[in-house]
Amino acid sequence: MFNFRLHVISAYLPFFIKGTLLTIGISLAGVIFGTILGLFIGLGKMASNRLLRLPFVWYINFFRGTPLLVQILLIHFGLMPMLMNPVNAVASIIVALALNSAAYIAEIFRAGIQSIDRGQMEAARSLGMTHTQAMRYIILPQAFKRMVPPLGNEFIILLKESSLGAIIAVPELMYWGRAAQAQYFAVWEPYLMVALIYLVLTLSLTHLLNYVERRLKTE
Amino acid sequence: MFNFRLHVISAYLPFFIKGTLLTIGISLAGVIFGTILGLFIGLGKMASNRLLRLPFVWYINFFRGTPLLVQILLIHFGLMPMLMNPVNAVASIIVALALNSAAYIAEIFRAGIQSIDRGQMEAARSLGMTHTQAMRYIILPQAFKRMVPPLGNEFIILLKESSLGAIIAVPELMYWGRAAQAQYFAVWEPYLMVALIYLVLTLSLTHLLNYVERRLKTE
Amino acid sequence: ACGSGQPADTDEQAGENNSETEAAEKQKLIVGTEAAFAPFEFLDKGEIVGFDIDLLAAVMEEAGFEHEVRNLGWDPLFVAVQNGEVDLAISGITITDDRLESYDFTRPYYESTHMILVPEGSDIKSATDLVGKKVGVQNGTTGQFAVEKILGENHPDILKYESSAVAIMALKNGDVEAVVTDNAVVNEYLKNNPNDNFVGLEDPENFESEFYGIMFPKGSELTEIFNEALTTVIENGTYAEIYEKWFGTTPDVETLLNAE
Amino acid sequence: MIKVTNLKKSFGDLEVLKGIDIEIKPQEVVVVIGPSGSGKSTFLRCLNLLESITDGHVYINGVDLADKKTDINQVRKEVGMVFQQFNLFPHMTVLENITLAPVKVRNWPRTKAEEKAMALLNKVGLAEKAGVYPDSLSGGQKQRVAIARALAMEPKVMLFDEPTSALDPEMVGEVLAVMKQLAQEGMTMVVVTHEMGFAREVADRVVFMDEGVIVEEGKPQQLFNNPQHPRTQAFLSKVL
Amino acid sequence: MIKVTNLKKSFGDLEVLKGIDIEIKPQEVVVVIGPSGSGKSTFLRCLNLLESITDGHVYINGVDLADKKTDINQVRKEVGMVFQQFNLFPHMTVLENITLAPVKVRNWPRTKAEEKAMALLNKVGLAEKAGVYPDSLSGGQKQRVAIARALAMEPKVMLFDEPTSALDPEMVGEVLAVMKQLAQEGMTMVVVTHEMGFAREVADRVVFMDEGVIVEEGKPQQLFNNPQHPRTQAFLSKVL
Ligand SMILES: Nc1ncnc2c1ncn2[C@@H]1O[C@H](COP(=O)(O)OP(=O)(O)OP(=O)(O)O)[C@@H](O)[C@H]1O
Ligand SMILES: Nc1ncnc2c1ncn2[C@@H]1O[C@H](COP(=O)(O)OP(=O)(O)OP(=O)(O)O)[C@@H](O)[C@H]1O
Ligand SMILES: [Mg+2]
Ligand SMILES: [Mg+2]
Repeated sequence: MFNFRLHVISAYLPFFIKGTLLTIGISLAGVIFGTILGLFIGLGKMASNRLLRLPFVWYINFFRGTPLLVQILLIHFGLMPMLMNPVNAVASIIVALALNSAAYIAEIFRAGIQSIDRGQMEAARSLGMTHTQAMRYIILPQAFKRMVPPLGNEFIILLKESSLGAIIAVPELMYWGRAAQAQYFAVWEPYLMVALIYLVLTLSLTHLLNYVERRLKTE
Repeated sequence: MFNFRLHVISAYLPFFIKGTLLTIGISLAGVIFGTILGLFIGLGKMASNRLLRLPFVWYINFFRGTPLLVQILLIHFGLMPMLMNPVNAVASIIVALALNSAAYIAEIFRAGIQSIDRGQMEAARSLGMTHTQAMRYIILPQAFKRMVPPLGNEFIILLKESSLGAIIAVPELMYWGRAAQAQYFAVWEPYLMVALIYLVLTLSLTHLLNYVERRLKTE
Repeated sequence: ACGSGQPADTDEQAGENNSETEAAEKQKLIVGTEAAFAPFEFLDKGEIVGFDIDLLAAVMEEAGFEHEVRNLGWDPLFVAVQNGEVDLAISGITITDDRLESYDFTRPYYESTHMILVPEGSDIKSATDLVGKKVGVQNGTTGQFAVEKILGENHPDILKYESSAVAIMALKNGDVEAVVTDNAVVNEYLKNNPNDNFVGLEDPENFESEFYGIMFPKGSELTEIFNEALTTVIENGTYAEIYEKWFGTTPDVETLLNAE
Repeated sequence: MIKVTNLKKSFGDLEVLKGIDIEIKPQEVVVVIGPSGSGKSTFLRCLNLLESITDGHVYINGVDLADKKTDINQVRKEVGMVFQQFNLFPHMTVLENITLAPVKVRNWPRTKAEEKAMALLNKVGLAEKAGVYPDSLSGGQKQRVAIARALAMEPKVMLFDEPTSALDPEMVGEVLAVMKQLAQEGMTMVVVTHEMGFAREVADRVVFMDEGVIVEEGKPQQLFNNPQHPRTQAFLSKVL
Repeated sequence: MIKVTNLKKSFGDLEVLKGIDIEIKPQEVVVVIGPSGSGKSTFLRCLNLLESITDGHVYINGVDLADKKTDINQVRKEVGMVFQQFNLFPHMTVLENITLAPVKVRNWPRTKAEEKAMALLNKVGLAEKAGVYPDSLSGGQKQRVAIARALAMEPKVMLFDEPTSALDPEMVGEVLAVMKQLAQEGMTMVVVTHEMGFAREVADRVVFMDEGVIVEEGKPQQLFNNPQHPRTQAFLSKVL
C-alpha cells in the first residue's frame, strides 16, 4: 500500500498547477462578486422596515442553512441554463461561490458596522452630522478596516469549498486529483498531493492575513 | 422547465426521511467524537512545551487547511482500509467528520478558556489554589458554558457538510437527492426538496441555540 | 450510530473455504456497484435493480453463494475491490488491459460499444466530429478513454463527471455538446426521455466494441468459480431470459461465448 | 437659553425621567449631581436629542426640540457635547477630528476650519499634537481634544457628561482647568460630574437629581453646606 | 512580617520595578500612592508571586519568595489579595465563593468553612446575600464579598489594589469602612489607593512610588502636608 508512486504525481503535475491557478481564480472571483453582493444584502438586512428586510433575511438563511453542494447542483443544472446557453461550469461555480459567500459577507459587513462603538455615532451626530454623513465619514471607514481579516478568511474558506467544483467537472485542483486517481487507481499519491497544495495555499494566506491584521491593529 | 413533478418527491419521500435520520445520526456522532478528540487536541495545543505542541498544531493546520472532500476521500479510500475490513462508508464519514470537527473544536475549547478573564485565574491562585485546582473549579466550568453555543454551531456545520458523504455513497439525505435526480433526470424537484429539509434542520437548530444562549447569559 | 446494520463479517473466509464446504451453509459475498448506470444497475425508488443485478443473482445461485449488493460509486468501486471492502464488483465494467494488471475478471457477459448522445440537429455525425467540441464522460470509464484516443489524454474539452447521469444532465443544460458512454445507457435514456430530443450515434469504426466482466481482486480464488457459473448461466438459457427482460431483444450468445 | 418643561423619558416600560423642569440662562454654569442611574445622562442627552423626548418640551433659543418639525441637525450645531469616553474618531488625526464637522456640516473652507482648530488646540494646550492620532494621547489629552472638537462648531451651549470619570486622577486637573476657563469666558454649560471641588468653584447652580426628578437645586454653597432634602443629605454624606 | 530588599521586576526589556526596599511590621497599614504606570500594582503582585521576581528578595514571615524552592501556594495561603475588578467567581454563589478555598486548599470540613463564611458576611454586612450570585450585587457589595473571601483563608497580610476605583462614588464609603475596621482589628495591610482621605485617617505610613522606585515615605500628615521630594510635591498638587 505504501510504495508511493511518484510518477503518478509527476505525470499530473502540469494539471495540478493549472488546476491550482483555476482554484485561485474562481475563489478570487467568488469572493469579489460575493463582497459586492454581500454589502448590498447586508445593507438590506439592516433596513429599519421589517418587510423590506425579509427577502434579505431569507437569502441569508437559505445560503447559510443549506449545503453548498446542493446549491452548486441547483445553480449549475437548474438556474444557469435559464440564464446562459451553453452553460459554463466555471461560470456556475463562480456564481455559486459568490451567492454563497455573499450571505456570509453580509453578516461580516453587519458585524463590522455593529462592532463600532455606539459612541462614535453619537459623537458624530452631536456635532450636527446627518446619519448618512456619520456613516460615510465615521462608521464605514472604521468598519471596512475591521472587515479585512474576516473577508480574507472568507477567501480561504472559498479556496477549500471551490473543490466541490470537481463534481460538475470544473477543471480545478480537486478535479485533477480525481482524474489522476481514476487513471492510476491510486489514492494516496494524488489526494495527498492535492491536500498539500491546498494546505500551502491556505496556510500562506493565513500567515499573510495575520500579518495584515497586526499591521491594521497598530496603525 | 417549471412543471414541478410532485410525484418525483412523493416517490422518494420515504428515502428522504431515512436519509434525514442518517444525516442527523452521522452529524451527531461526528460532533460527539469530535468534541472528545477536540478537547484532547486543544489541551495539547496549549502545552507549554513548543515541541509537544507541534503535532497538535499540525493536526489543526491540516484539517482546517484542506477541503473536507479531500479528507473524506483520503480517509475512506486510504486510511479506513488499513483499520477495518470491509470498509463501511458510514463509519468513514463519521471518522472524517469527527477528525475534521475536532480541529475546529480544539480551537473552540482554547478560545473558551482564553475568554475567561485573567483575573479569575489570579483570584483563584491568590487564594492558594494550585493551577490544576483553579482550572478545575474556576476556569473550566465557566469555559464549558461558553463553549455550548459554538459547539452547537459546529453541529449545524456538520449537518451541512455530511452531505459530502453522498460522494462515497453514504445513504444520507443528499445521496437520495442525487438518486432521485439520476432516476428522473430532474433537478429542481429533488434538490429543492433536499435543500428545504436541510434548511428546516439548520434553522430550527439555530433557533434552539439562540434560545439556549440567551438562557445561559441570564443565568 | 454506525453502519447500515448488515453483519458484513465472514466474507474473507468465504473466499477461501467455499470449494470444500459444499452446501452446509452458504457464504455471503459483498458485491460493489455504482447504481447510476441504467439499465445495468440503477436505483429504482431506492432499490438497486438492473440487468447486472439479475444476472448476478443467477450466477450467485449457480455458484452457491448468498450476496449483498452495495452502491459505492464509480471511482470508489475500484478502490473497494482492491482493498477488500467488497469481494467482487459488477457494474458494467469493461475488461481492459490496464485493469487486468490490477484486477481479475470473469469471461465477458456483455458486448458493448460506445455511443455518442447529442441533441437533435447537432453537426456531430461521427466520433471524429467530436474534435473541437466539449464532450462529457464519466470519470475513469472506457468512454473517457475512447474519447481521449480521439481528442488526446486530459484534453481540456473532455469533462469528466462522477456518473453518466451527471454527464447527461450536463448535456441537457448545455455544459457539453455530446456525451460518450455505453450504448445500453444511451438507449435506455432515449427510451425513457423521448421529449428531450436527443439522438444516439453509433460509430463502429472509431469505437471498438468492448466486453463487460465481473471484477475480482487480483489473485482471488473466486474468479474461476464464477467463471464456471457464468458459463453455465449463459449456456442454459437463463442469460437470454434476463437479457430479453431488460433489453427487449435476443442476445448473440455465440459471439459472447467465443469472445476472449 | 434653555427651557425644559415637564420633560419625561421612558425606555420601554422604564420611566427614567419623570418630569423635569428647569430654566438655564445664557452664560450660566449648571452642575448636575446624583446617584448612579438617577437619569443624569439621559437628561443631558435629551438636551441635544441623542435621546428622543417621550413627553414634555425642551426649548433651546426658543426652538422646541419635542416638535417633530424641528431640524435636529440644526439644533445640534448649537449644542456641543463632551462624553465620558471621549469618543474621538480613531481613524483621523487630532486636526481632522476637529475640522471634520465645520467643513462637512458648516461648509467652512478647509483653511478657515484649520485656523480655528489650531486656535482651539492652542487654547487647550495641545497645538503640538495636531498631526497625531488619538491613540497616542493620554486620557486627559483626549478629553481636551474632544472639548476643542465640540467648540469648533461654535456652539451656544456645551454639555459635559462626566468628562473626568474615565481619567486617572493626575489628569483630572488639566481637563477641569480647560472647563473652568470656558466658564469664565461666558460659555453656557451643563455639567454632570462627581467633582465636587469643581462644582463648588465654578457652578452658578447645582442640581441634585434622583430617580428621574430634580430633588433640590441651589447655589453650590447652599446645597453642599445646607441641603434641605433628606435624599440630598444622604447622598452628600456619602460622596463629600 | 514583610521585608523587601532590592526588588526588581522586568517585563521583557521594560524594567518596571527598579529596586524596592521596604520593611512592613505586623499590624502596620501601608498605603502606596503614585502616578499611573509607576509600578504600584506590580509591586503588590510581587508580594504574593502573581508576578515572578526578576531580582532581589521578598521575605514574608521569614520565607524568601524569590527562592525557587518556596511553595508558592503555601505562601499565598498567608497573603490575601483584593483586586480592583473584584474577580468574584460568577458561577458560584456568594457563600460558595467564600468557602471554596478553605475547603479545597485548607481542607476544612464544609460546615466549618460555612460557619466562618457566615461570620465574615456578617462582618461585611452582607449575611442576607449568602445565597445569591455575584451578578446581582452592586459594585460595593461585590468588593465586600471579595474582602470576605480573602479573609476566609485567615491570611496574615492583606493586599488591596485600588479596591475602590471601579466603584460608583456612593459605594466607595461602604468598602472603605470595612477596610478601616480591618485595620483597627490589627490586620497587616498594604493598600494601593487614590483615596487620600482613607490614607490620612487609617495609614500608619504612606509610600510614594514613581517610575519603579520608592521616592518618599512617611507618616500621612508628614507626607501630605510637607512632601520633601519635588516629584511628590508635583503629584500631590494634582490629586489633593
Ligand atoms: N438606552 C437605554 N435603554 C434602556 N435603559 C436605559 C438606556 N439608557 C439608560 N437606561 C436606564 O436609564 C436609567 C438612567 O440612566 P442614566 O444613564 O441616565 O443614569 P445616570 O444618572 O447617568 O447614571 P451614571 O451616574 O451611572 O452615569 C438607568 O436605570 C439605565 O439603566
Ligand atoms: N504583564 C505585563 N506585561 C508587560 N508590561 C506590563 C505588564 N504589567 C504591567 N506592565 C507595565 O508595567 C508598568 C507598571 O504597571 P503597573 O500596573 O504596576 O502600574 P500602576 O502603578 O499599578 O498603574 P495604575 O495606577 O494605572 O494601575 C506599566 O508601564 C505597564 O504597562
Ligand atoms: Mg451617566
Ligand atoms: Mg495598578
